[in-house]
Amino acid sequence: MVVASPLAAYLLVAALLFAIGLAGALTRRNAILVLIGIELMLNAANLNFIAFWRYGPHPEALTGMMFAIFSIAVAAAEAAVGLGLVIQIYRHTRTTDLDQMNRMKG
Amino acid sequence: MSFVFYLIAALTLAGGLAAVLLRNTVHCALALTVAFAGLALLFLGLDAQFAGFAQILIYIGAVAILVVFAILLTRSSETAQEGVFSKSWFAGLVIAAGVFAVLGWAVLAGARALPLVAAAPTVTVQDIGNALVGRYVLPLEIVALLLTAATIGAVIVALHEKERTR
Amino acid sequence: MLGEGILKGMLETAKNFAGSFVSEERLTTVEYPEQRIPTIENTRVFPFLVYDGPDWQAGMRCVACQICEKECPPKCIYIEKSKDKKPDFVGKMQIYPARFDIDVSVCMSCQICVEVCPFEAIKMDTQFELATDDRFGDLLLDRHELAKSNEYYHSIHPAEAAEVDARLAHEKAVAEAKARAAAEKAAADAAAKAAAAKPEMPAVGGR
Amino acid sequence: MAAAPISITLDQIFLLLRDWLVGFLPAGVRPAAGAVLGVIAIVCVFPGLFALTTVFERKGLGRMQNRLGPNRVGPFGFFQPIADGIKALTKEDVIPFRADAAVHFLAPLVLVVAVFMGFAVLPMGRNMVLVDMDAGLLFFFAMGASTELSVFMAGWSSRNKYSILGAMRAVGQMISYEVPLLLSSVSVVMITGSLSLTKIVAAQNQYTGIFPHWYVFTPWGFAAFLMFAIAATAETNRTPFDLPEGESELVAGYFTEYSGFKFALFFLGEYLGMFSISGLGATLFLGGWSAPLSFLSVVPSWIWFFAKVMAAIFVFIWMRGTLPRLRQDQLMNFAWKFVLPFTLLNLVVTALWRFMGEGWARWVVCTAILAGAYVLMGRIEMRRKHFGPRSYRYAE
Amino acid sequence: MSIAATNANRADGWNRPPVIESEGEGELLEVAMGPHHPSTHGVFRMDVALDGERVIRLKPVFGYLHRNHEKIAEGTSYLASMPYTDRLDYFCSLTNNWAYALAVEKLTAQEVPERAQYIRVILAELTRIQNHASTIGFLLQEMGASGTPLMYAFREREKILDLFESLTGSRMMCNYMRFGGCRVDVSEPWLDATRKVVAGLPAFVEEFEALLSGNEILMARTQGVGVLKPDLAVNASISGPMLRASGVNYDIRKIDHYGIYDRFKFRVPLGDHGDIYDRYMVRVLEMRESIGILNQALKEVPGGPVMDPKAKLRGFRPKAGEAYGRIEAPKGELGFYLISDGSPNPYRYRVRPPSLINLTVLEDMCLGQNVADVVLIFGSVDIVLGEVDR
Repeated sequence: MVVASPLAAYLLVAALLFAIGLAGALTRRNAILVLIGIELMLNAANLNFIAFWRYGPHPEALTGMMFAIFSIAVAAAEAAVGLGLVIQIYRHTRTTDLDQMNRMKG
Repeated sequence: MSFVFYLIAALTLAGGLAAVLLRNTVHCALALTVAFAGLALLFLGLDAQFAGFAQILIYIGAVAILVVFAILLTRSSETAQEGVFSKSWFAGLVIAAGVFAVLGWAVLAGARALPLVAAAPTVTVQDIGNALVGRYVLPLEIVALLLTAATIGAVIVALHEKERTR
Repeated sequence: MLGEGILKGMLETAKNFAGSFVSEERLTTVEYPEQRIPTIENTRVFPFLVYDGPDWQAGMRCVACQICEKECPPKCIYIEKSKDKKPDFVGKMQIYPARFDIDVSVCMSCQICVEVCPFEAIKMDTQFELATDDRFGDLLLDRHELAKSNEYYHSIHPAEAAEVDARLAHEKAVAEAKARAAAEKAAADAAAKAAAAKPEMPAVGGR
Repeated sequence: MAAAPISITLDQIFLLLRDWLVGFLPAGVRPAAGAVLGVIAIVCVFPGLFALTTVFERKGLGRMQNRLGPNRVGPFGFFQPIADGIKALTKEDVIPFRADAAVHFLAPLVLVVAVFMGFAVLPMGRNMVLVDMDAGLLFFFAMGASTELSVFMAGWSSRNKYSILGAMRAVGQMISYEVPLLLSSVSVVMITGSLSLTKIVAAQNQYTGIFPHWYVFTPWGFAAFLMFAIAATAETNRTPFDLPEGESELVAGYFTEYSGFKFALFFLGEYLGMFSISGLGATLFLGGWSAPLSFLSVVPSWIWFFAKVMAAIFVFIWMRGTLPRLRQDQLMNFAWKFVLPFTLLNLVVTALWRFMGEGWARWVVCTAILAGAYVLMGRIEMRRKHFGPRSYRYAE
Repeated sequence: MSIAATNANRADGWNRPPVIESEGEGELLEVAMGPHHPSTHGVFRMDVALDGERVIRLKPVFGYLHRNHEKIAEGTSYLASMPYTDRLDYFCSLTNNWAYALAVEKLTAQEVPERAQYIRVILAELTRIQNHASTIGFLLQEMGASGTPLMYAFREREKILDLFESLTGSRMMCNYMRFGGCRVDVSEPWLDATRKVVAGLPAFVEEFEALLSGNEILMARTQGVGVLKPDLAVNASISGPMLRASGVNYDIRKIDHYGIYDRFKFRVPLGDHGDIYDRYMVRVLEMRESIGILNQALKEVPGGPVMDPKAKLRGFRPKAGEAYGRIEAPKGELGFYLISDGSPNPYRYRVRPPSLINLTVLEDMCLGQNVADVVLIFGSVDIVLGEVDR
């Protein structure tokens, strides 16, 4: 597939990655793999931010770059909390299988 | 678009695909790091050095490690005997495909309006620093607060219950 | 202060590091095959059989009394007595070992055979480089391999060997005097035999 | 060039050599070829240094323990690494039956590649840096962070309890100490105002009289250097922080199941990590390639760089010869409850230094704060953990 | 936290180790440390169940080195058992010799000449010093000090072993003492050489202490780790430096006055905490006391024979009866119990090995500790597998 604009190519890659992440998050049973899917989606978004910054009209304003950097920081926090939750759930239910996590009570 | 770009993009997407498709959870995590590394290379290709290195430092150095730790702690590295995909996998796949179709359509439809080439912006680390403590100082502080809260939260969530009640 | 003890320790190793270049006292190791520390005279490794004179078979002191075989803690000595007799160093007719084997792979170098031997016939060697790839053949020493001359004994344990020689000379003199006296009484053979063959306790400590 | 004094020629000899070699090629590929030559040089020099270091380490340790060390192969045993290399190459490559063969194979490669990447931004002499990156320091830490993954891969793929335990320990330790490592470097960045390692060296390459402006000679710099050294030791898994491979408990930690060439690669990776982190420490605090006294600048700059690296390596060996190792929980506690707060405090002190302006006052204030904090925190640490010197009673 | 509670509940003393609960995921990691593990001092196995890095269960498994020592001794003459005793605790063959000789001398009511008594004391204290030094060296080796303290200990031990070799003919398997004295007499040059070595020992202990005692890492690793309570130590009949580190004043040299120990002035160092650091320090201080004893003994070695002239080397038949000879070996109370039925070999021969008995509290000391501490606690017990398994 030949795309004229390099930006469009980056955007397509990001879209594909986002879709892969989404598919992973929606179809996997293991809670950790769902988190992996979410991470992929976040990264796809980051790629978009950077690509738009690079090919945007005002790269010196650094907006896209800043978004990406903040999003990386937020993603780190998200991963830490998410995985902490998974571990805690595992302690209670002895499983990380989301299909079996169907009770509100621990 | 250069050959290198396609190579890196293929690597990234392959890593991402492997991360959601492989049966062995640890392999998934390792494939995820490949995807992260590919993304970092893409960032470098976009002249975003700082973001690229931060990507490696945080995603490969921290998030991937967190993921593998979580996998080991929850003993999910042993490949599950029954299916690894959820019962509603088909619906999930359809939704994902739909989302990709919409996004792809949007990109391709708007491709004509996109700029063809742009001069590489000359951004030094100093500029980023100045922006961070200048224009973006409020978000920076908020992120700092968020990170602190997340650290404390993660520690409390993952603590043993007995120790918490003590 | 945190780190004080660590610094003190580091200083100590530094002292040793520098010292090992300066003082021979510190560097206790040697480069073994080329460089050897002198063997200590009292060192004991494995036993050997002493013989006097040039012929190992004729001069062998052992009379196959089998005390060492009996006392050996790991039972690594095997002796077969001879049917015939040969004269010992005093000139008296004695049986001798037709077979005398020591399995040095079993021997634990305890020196008890040496202590209990009334004839000063078995002594401890200082030869320790016995490595071999034939565990059963090469480490089972027969009487020929075990036999070492009195000169060799003198060369490895000079002080001890001199003491032993003096004692043997004394014994010989006593025996000869006794033999002479006995011969005069014309009951030489029986009396002399009884005197020489009586196993006397070796003085403990006096090797 | 011919007019340049001999000292400058010597100083730049490798660059001149590179330019001369590249000169044979068409102009279009010259920059790429130059970079390739630089990579080749790094890939040759540091493993060579590694070979030399192994024999120096063994001999040095031997001397500290009143032994001779290796002395069989070649004169004074200096060909020992060659013998070791041949042995490692010819040994059977054992892969455990249950091991994950692909990951098992990839782990040492990932480690060595990641470690090699770090050298790209280290200025090893005047103008001698492979890639002069604006975010060089960040790049270095990014590469350092990726080694953790290879450690995990090695431990996990071996399917051995000792391996996995060692890998978990190693990864936990490396993550914990990465934070103080980064933060202690940040104080240098605060003063220099740049993440570029060449600029950091240039900032230190000035002299007052004959004495250099190295950061280690300032209170904040000394404190940061101390914390950096501690964190670097932990980061490279050296004594007293070598418990991921503490053989008394874990046999060999995460590379228990490795043999032959792959084991050699791990070994290489570990030593290369030592070189790179020592090089970084020298660059950040010890003036990189600059001479220790102004009149010594005639000596080529790369000699100073390598001399500093080797001095750091000697300290590593020295510590290995002296110190016992810590326990896992103590190590973590030390990182989070002593090193990290102290580096944070040091950041504040660095800022203070920056804004107090020239004069003796800032020396006194900064030194007092740091020394006081060190003594106090050390006292608290020992009190809290209930350890300290004891006295003993006797019965007649 | 739960250990202390369980320990307190066991009013009956020491029946079985306390049971501690796993707090984690419930799945324990079971690791077999040994028999071929770098830090088990030989062939010894500990089956450890770990919760994370915490020890939940520990089962010591020994017997890999069983050599039938006691049964062999019952089948051979009294003299032929003497070289076998060398091989019990191969670090301290001379004290083993002494304990066995003491038992036989009690059985046969033999006198030991003055000079032999002094020689025995000198050799025993030299043995104690080299044993304690090497033990500390091995302990530090397990702590990861890459062998430096061990090498210093061995450097000094080498000098002592040279003395042993020039006197007894062997460095480790000395086989030197006999019933009623010693095998060979010491010479004046040997005594002078010994005086020289002893004069160098204080500097060595100083060096050792400078290297180790104040080291923060060592203190952090050892203080409060592997605590052995005095009552448990007494109930489990622990002896030697390990018992004294728990604060119990029990030294057979002071209690039995065997040999001629009542003639020397020395003190018994006691620890207050019973942890690894106390065991380490008690050994260091004991080395200092031993140097004091050596100095006194070397000053006043009397002349005379070294062997009771009435003593028979072989073929003697002790009267029917029993005897128990015990000494303060470097590792603890080493005793030999002999029953004679009037034949040339003992009817019953029993060794009370300090290593084995000190090892019985291993699980109590290790439970709830970190796995890395297990090897340290094990090392601080100071065992030799030759003596544990016999």
